[in-house]
Amino acid sequence: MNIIMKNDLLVLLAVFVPVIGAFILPILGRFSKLIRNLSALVFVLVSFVCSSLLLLPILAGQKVIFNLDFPLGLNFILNADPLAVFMAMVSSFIGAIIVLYSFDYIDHYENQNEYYLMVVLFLGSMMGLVYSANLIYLFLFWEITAIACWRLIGFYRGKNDVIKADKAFLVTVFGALVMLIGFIMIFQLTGTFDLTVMTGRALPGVIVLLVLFGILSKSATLPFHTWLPDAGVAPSPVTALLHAAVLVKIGVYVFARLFIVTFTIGQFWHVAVPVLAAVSALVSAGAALIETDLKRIIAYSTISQLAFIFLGLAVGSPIGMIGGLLYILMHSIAKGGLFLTAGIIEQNAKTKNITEMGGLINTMPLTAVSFLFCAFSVMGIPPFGGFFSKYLVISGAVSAGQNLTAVVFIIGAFLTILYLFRAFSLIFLGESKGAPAKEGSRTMVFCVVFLAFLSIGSGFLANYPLNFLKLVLK
Amino acid sequence: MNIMIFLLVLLVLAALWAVMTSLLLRAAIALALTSIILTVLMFEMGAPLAAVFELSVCAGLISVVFISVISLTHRLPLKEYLDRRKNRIGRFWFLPVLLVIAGLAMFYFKQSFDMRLPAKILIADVRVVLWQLRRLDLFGQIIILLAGVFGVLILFGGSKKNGN
Amino acid sequence: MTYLFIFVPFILLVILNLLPKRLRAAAFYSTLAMLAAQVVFSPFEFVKPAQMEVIFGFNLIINNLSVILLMISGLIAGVSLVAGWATLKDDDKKFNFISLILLSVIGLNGIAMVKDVFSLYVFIEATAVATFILISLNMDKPAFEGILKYLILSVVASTLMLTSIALLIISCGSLGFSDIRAFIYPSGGTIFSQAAVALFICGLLIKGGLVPFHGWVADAYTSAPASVSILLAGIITKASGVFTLIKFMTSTLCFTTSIMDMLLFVGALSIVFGALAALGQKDIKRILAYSSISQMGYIVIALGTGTPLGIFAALFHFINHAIFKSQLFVNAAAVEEQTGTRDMDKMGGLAQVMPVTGVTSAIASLSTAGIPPLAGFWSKLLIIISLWLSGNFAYAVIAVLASLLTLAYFLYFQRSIFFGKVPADLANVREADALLVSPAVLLSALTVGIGLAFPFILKLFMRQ
Amino acid sequence: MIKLLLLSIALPLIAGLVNLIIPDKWKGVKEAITLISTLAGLIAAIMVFKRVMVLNIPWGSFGFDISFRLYQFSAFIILAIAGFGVLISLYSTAFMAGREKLNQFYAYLLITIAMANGAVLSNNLLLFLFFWEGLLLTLFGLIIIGKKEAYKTAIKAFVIIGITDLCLMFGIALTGRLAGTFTMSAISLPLGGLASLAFVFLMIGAIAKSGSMPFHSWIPDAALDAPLPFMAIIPGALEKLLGIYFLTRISLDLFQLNPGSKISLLLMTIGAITILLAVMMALVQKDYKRLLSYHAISQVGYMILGIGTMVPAGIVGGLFHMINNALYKSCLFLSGGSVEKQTGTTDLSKLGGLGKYMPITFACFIVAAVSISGVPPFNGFFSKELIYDGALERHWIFYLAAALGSFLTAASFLKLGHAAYLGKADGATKNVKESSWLMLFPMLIIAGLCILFGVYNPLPLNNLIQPILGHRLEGYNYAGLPGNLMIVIITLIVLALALLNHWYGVKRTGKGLGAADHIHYAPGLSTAYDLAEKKYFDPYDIGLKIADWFAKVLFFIDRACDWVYEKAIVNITFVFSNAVRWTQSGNFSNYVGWALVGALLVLFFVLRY
Amino acid sequence: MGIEMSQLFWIVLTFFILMLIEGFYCITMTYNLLRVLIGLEILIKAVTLFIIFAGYISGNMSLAQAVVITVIVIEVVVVVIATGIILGFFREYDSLNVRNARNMKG
Repeated sequence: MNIIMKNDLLVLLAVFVPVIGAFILPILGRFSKLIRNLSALVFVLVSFVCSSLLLLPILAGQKVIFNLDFPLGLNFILNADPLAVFMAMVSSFIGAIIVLYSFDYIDHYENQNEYYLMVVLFLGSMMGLVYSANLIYLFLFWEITAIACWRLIGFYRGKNDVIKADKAFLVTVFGALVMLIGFIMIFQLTGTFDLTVMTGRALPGVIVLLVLFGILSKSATLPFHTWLPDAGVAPSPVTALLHAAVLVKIGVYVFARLFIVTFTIGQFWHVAVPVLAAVSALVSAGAALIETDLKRIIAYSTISQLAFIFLGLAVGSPIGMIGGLLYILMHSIAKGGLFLTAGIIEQNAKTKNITEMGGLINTMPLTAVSFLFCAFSVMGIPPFGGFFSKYLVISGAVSAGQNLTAVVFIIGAFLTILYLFRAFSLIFLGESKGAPAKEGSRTMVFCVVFLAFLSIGSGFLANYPLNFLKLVLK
Repeated sequence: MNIMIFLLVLLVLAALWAVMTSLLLRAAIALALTSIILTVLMFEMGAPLAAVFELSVCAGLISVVFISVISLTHRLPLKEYLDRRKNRIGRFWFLPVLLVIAGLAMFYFKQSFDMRLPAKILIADVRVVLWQLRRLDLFGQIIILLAGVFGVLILFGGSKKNGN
Repeated sequence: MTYLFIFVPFILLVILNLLPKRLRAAAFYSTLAMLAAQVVFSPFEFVKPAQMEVIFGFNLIINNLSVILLMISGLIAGVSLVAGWATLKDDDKKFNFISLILLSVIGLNGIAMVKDVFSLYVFIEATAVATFILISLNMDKPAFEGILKYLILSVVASTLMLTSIALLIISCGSLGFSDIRAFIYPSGGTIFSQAAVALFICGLLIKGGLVPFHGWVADAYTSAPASVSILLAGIITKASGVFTLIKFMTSTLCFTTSIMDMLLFVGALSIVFGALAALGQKDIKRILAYSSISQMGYIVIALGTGTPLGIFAALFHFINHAIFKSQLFVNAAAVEEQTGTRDMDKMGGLAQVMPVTGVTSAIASLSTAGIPPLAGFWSKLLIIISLWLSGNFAYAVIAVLASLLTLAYFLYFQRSIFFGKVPADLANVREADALLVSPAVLLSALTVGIGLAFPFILKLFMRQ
Repeated sequence: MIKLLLLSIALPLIAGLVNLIIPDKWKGVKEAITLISTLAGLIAAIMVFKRVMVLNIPWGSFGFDISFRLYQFSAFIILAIAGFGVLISLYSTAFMAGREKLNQFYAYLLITIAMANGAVLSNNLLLFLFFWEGLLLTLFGLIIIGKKEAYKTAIKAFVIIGITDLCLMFGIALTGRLAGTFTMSAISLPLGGLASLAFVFLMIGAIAKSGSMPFHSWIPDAALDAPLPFMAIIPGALEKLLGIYFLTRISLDLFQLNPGSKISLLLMTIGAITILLAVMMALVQKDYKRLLSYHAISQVGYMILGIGTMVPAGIVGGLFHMINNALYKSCLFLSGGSVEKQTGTTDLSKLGGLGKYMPITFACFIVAAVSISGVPPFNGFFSKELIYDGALERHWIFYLAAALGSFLTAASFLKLGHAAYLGKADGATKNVKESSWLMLFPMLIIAGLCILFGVYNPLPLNNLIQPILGHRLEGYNYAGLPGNLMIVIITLIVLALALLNHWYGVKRTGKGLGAADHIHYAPGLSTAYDLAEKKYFDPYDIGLKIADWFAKVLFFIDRACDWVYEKAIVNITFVFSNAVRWTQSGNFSNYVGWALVGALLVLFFVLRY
Repeated sequence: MGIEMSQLFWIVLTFFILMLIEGFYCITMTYNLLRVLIGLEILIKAVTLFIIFAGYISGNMSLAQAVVITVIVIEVVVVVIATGIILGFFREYDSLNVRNARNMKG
């Protein structure tokens, strides 16, 4: 009993330390930058540590549920199951790295208080979303993340920035509202919003469709994807945060939470969603091959990688699901690294247009190598982590008998290799076109190199997440 | 019964005149006439108190207010008044027609209801009703009158301030 | 006891008018204290679940409705009083403003407490008359135009209401809510009583400015002085229109299918119309005015479901709307005060120079658009749930998607006033003074607080 | 013993990483580490030779399990890899002297060896894929550390191999699903339907690794850009070994391929086409290394043809040719390397008359050249005979292609030898010295092996090849002289014709370099050659063009989606908004009118019930 | 009794509606603000008539009278304020034309 109580406390801490702490940051910021930055880092790390501590009871097979009863099925439930803990660890970890990175990156800009407030609030609400086992609170945290992203994308306050921020906000909220209708239909069906009592219930197709609107728009899949490249106007750590680490993973997480762990959906969706994902993968990869703005390229590649995750999760075979979940981890690391390198490049080369760069490998070798490593991981080259997830996803599709979809995704992987190498060669190789750019600051480069080595280490240690993820399917 | 209908016709005609006439002064007078006829109707229906009110307040006070306002606002020059009057007729000739049509329609679609009338109220006296049951209304009247006082202070007092 | 709520302001008014001119500064504080007292003491009037006459499943009853209105009207009137004290210039104006606020508060409290259709009408008129004069406080062209439209339409409204009163006299012989309910519920009453109910509701809809009875709303709000439009938009039209609708319907139980369908339709129409119209505005107050038309639509559509949940949602949204809309008007007043213009195209990035106003307005906007975890989200959620559960799926979808429109125009609002970059000519704008900032802070704190504490509030109101 | 097995993977890996870390200054240390580790690997390979052992370690689930299996075939390949590793590292110590990025070179070399060993040893398809695809990285690294512009070639190689590896990935997934297991030794699928699809995808991976057409086009470019020892070991030896190893595995073990199946037809066709086209290109090259690289492609054709025949003779020939080719091709590359090291160029028009300055190199070159041209009694002769035998058994057309190929091969090598070593020396080749023993030694060893495997072919055939095939070869023995005399005679005739053709060409142009001009500039062929030289037929460039076009279409779709959000929805909304605002005309009589109409409608609506 | 009751009701209803028509017609058609006010007056008169008649027909005259008296008071106040507004309007524009009251639109 005692241990259970302590675990409840851990969940609460993991969620509410960042959420509440976020609002303390601006006050701290009035006194000293350093304290503010460090405490921001600490808040994020707290939720990471708490989530990791939750591993023990999970591996011991205990249930960790914090419950507060309310009428109308609005029970406030935080449920730390393997899926939630996995997701929480991934996102809080990447979040911590990004906060660390922004110490130097964001240093030259205004509204830093707002920046840290929003980033930490974002991560906190992400924690809440991950742990909450009630549709309404899930939606609530979902929208808080949308608010944070809105402010963050519009961070530079330029007219275009703000318009793009509004676009992102509107598209995601549109999806969320349609999803809300789906939730209310679930409420009508079950009389509650509490997910813990709905396990194993079959879901009508229309509800799945409505909820998919929200999921697809949040995780930027065709046809709701175009806000994501436009969000590239945001400061780079933010885009990294948005795209790679957490924001777009929210959608896939909710997909896993609802349609894999909780409900059972019709066979049709196990075919339709992968097909949609295949189209999305191809389209975005093609766009990435045409674009010349570095951030947009990486954003498009994010979209196409997300399609892989969707393939794995939706295809309906255990291997695929595990692959999709593993893909979330690997892609977070690698794509986060890519975005952070993009941030360094953008800040030092003073441009985002890759056709104006070149030969940067001579001046920023560490960044170049890290970029290459992360790119390899995204391409899925062994021994990088991306290899395992990509293989598992493809083999999941194959073992579900959807060979054609798998082939389309293989083509998508071709394009991945092409556009990543195009970007790499245009930025780092050849002779320099623009002004010689110097290496980024020590902290930033450290973060990048760390992520790069993580993406190769995650390959050699891939058995640990694999064996942990087996718990999710139980 | 018949006298009542006759009065109603007169009422409508007076109101019509108030609407149709091209001279504001006549319109005000017609309005006063209308309320006088209404007073008579009320009296016919056995509402002497309300009738007195109507007579004193509407036929009296309101007409005074009207006429004073009309005198405060300047007259139009003759020719402008004439062509204004022409196109007034152009706009207003349809009203009597409309009235006739409406009246005929009402007469044609005439239907009867079963008047499930409620039981008669025991307290027949207005004063009792007014002072015991409808005290809150009286309070409301006071509030409205106060508001009106403030309105007069502000609206008409404003004239002294920035009137020229 | 409850009658104190209308007598105390009256006595205060008389005293204030008897005071010599030099003591008039006291007027402000005494009135503020009175309103605060009203906010504080009215909750004691809550009827305990034990001896309350329960309508439907919820612990909602006429008396508690009136308590809610008392609190809200005290709050909003206080806010507008403070704002007016900050914005209005010369002393007479300030004093008249205070007295008129007292009058309208009396009217509102009357509305809260009446048990009778005709008294309801009288107090609505009292509030309206006070409002006419409030709008005309600064005697300029737009003011006269605004009042003129308001006045004409409210006379039309009173024509409708009085006709229905006459019909009620004919059909059920008495004007008390309880007698009317006894007459029309559950039998449905005669054709006269139905017509009477319909006409009365139409009158209330005109007062509340719902489509297609909304013509006057935008002009009246826009032409009023800043502090007055807080009062007008925040509480007066809502109380004398929509709240009275809720009160009338809940206390006479005239929830026939036809009425409910009508309300649903009118509500949906106002939601969409208001949102679309707000989308194209350039004037701060006008965009807010149209947005409040659309919000009224939400309340009415929720009322139209006729289910306890729906009525609770309508009432809850009424409270939230009063709070965040008047707060937005406070922000608008602050912006107008500091920049001297209401044209949104001339502004931008004011959040840098007016941080508190910026943050609070963002909170209120998001709350209006129904973004969690703010109060507006919960009320909209309840509205949509009630619509869905009562089987009006199409209306539910309209309500949901219209809140996307709401979000769209509030994002435009934020973008063009607070979010972007500061134009050169507004570079030296400073934050408004404390009298304008503190109400905004208070109200947005309320918004956030209600939003976070909502599940507990719900627990309070649900019958266990 | 198991330790030794893992040693052959771990040791080069660790040595490579160490090399990567230690700075360039300590050149000696690097070379020492490299040599020691490769030697150790060789010793380990010899010690585990002819053993059969299996090692299983459960790792991640879902098929990701570490399982190694050593048996005749893998032992043989490992031995070969280790041998080449020693020789090439020995050679590199001299050749790479004074170049930069040495640490990367040695590191990548060693890691390549490690990965190759892992791939050969692994008994789990996923583990195999892990190592196999991991080779991409070192390939990329080894090429990119070459010339300044080498990165283009590096990316080209990476893209081609990477794409084919993705196909391999899909094939493995499919195989795993069909077979229900990923343990190679446990899989034996009948062809047909999905199985054939799986086979094709696996085959793509295999032949692409071995550099057959149409996945070849990076090799000639790499020949110019990459450091030469890389050419000698990777495309020359290792990738052939690996590719053919895997091809053999899938066609003999994993799938039940039988002669006459469409698949084997496909394989043979690919082989034949590769032989002809590549050798045609080789014939007209004017650069030492580039010419060799085209031969490296065309020889693969023989192996694929041989294995594709699916008859014992062909398979044995293919495998035999694999090892032979590895030998003489690396020897040829090494000779080219020593020429480059001494003269500083590999452009044939600048070379000439090197024979008398660099006799040993010349001798090694001759041995390798004659064996690649299939002159008896060198090793190439015997393997080719076996392949001819198999091909003829299937269909004469393939035999024809093979024979024509060997004719052109012989012709091109005559041209190469003549242009480089004979004739009179001038310009760059004036009195150059013979290169150092460190470089000659490996060449001599390999040349010796060429002769040995030729004159005493039972040694490789009975010890290395036939144990692999095991039961398939009951009653056959291909050791000793070839059985089919007719084929031998035809081969000799073909060689004579090649000699004749060379003589005619030299007569015609007067110098050895022009020996093939009459074919090069033959009507019709010349235009084809020009286009080919301009890379119009390069599958890579064609593929890139297609990808670009495809991407444009996709980008258009994306923009269309964006247009819906940016323009369409916004404009539609504002149309409605303006319409609504137009009704707000400011004229209160309208407002009164609406209110009235609304009230009447409500009244009627309510009273209707 | 009931029959001519309902006849009487119908007749009065007819005249009530006729007066409403006059009032609304006047409000919407005229160009002069004072005439608008007259229209409003006519509306209220019609309503007053109707209420009194309601009291008469339902025998509940006391209530009706009380109501009517209050209505008349309200009417007066409203009219006075309206005239004040109209005067202010006249002061601003130096005319009573309703076309001046159409500036706020959209």
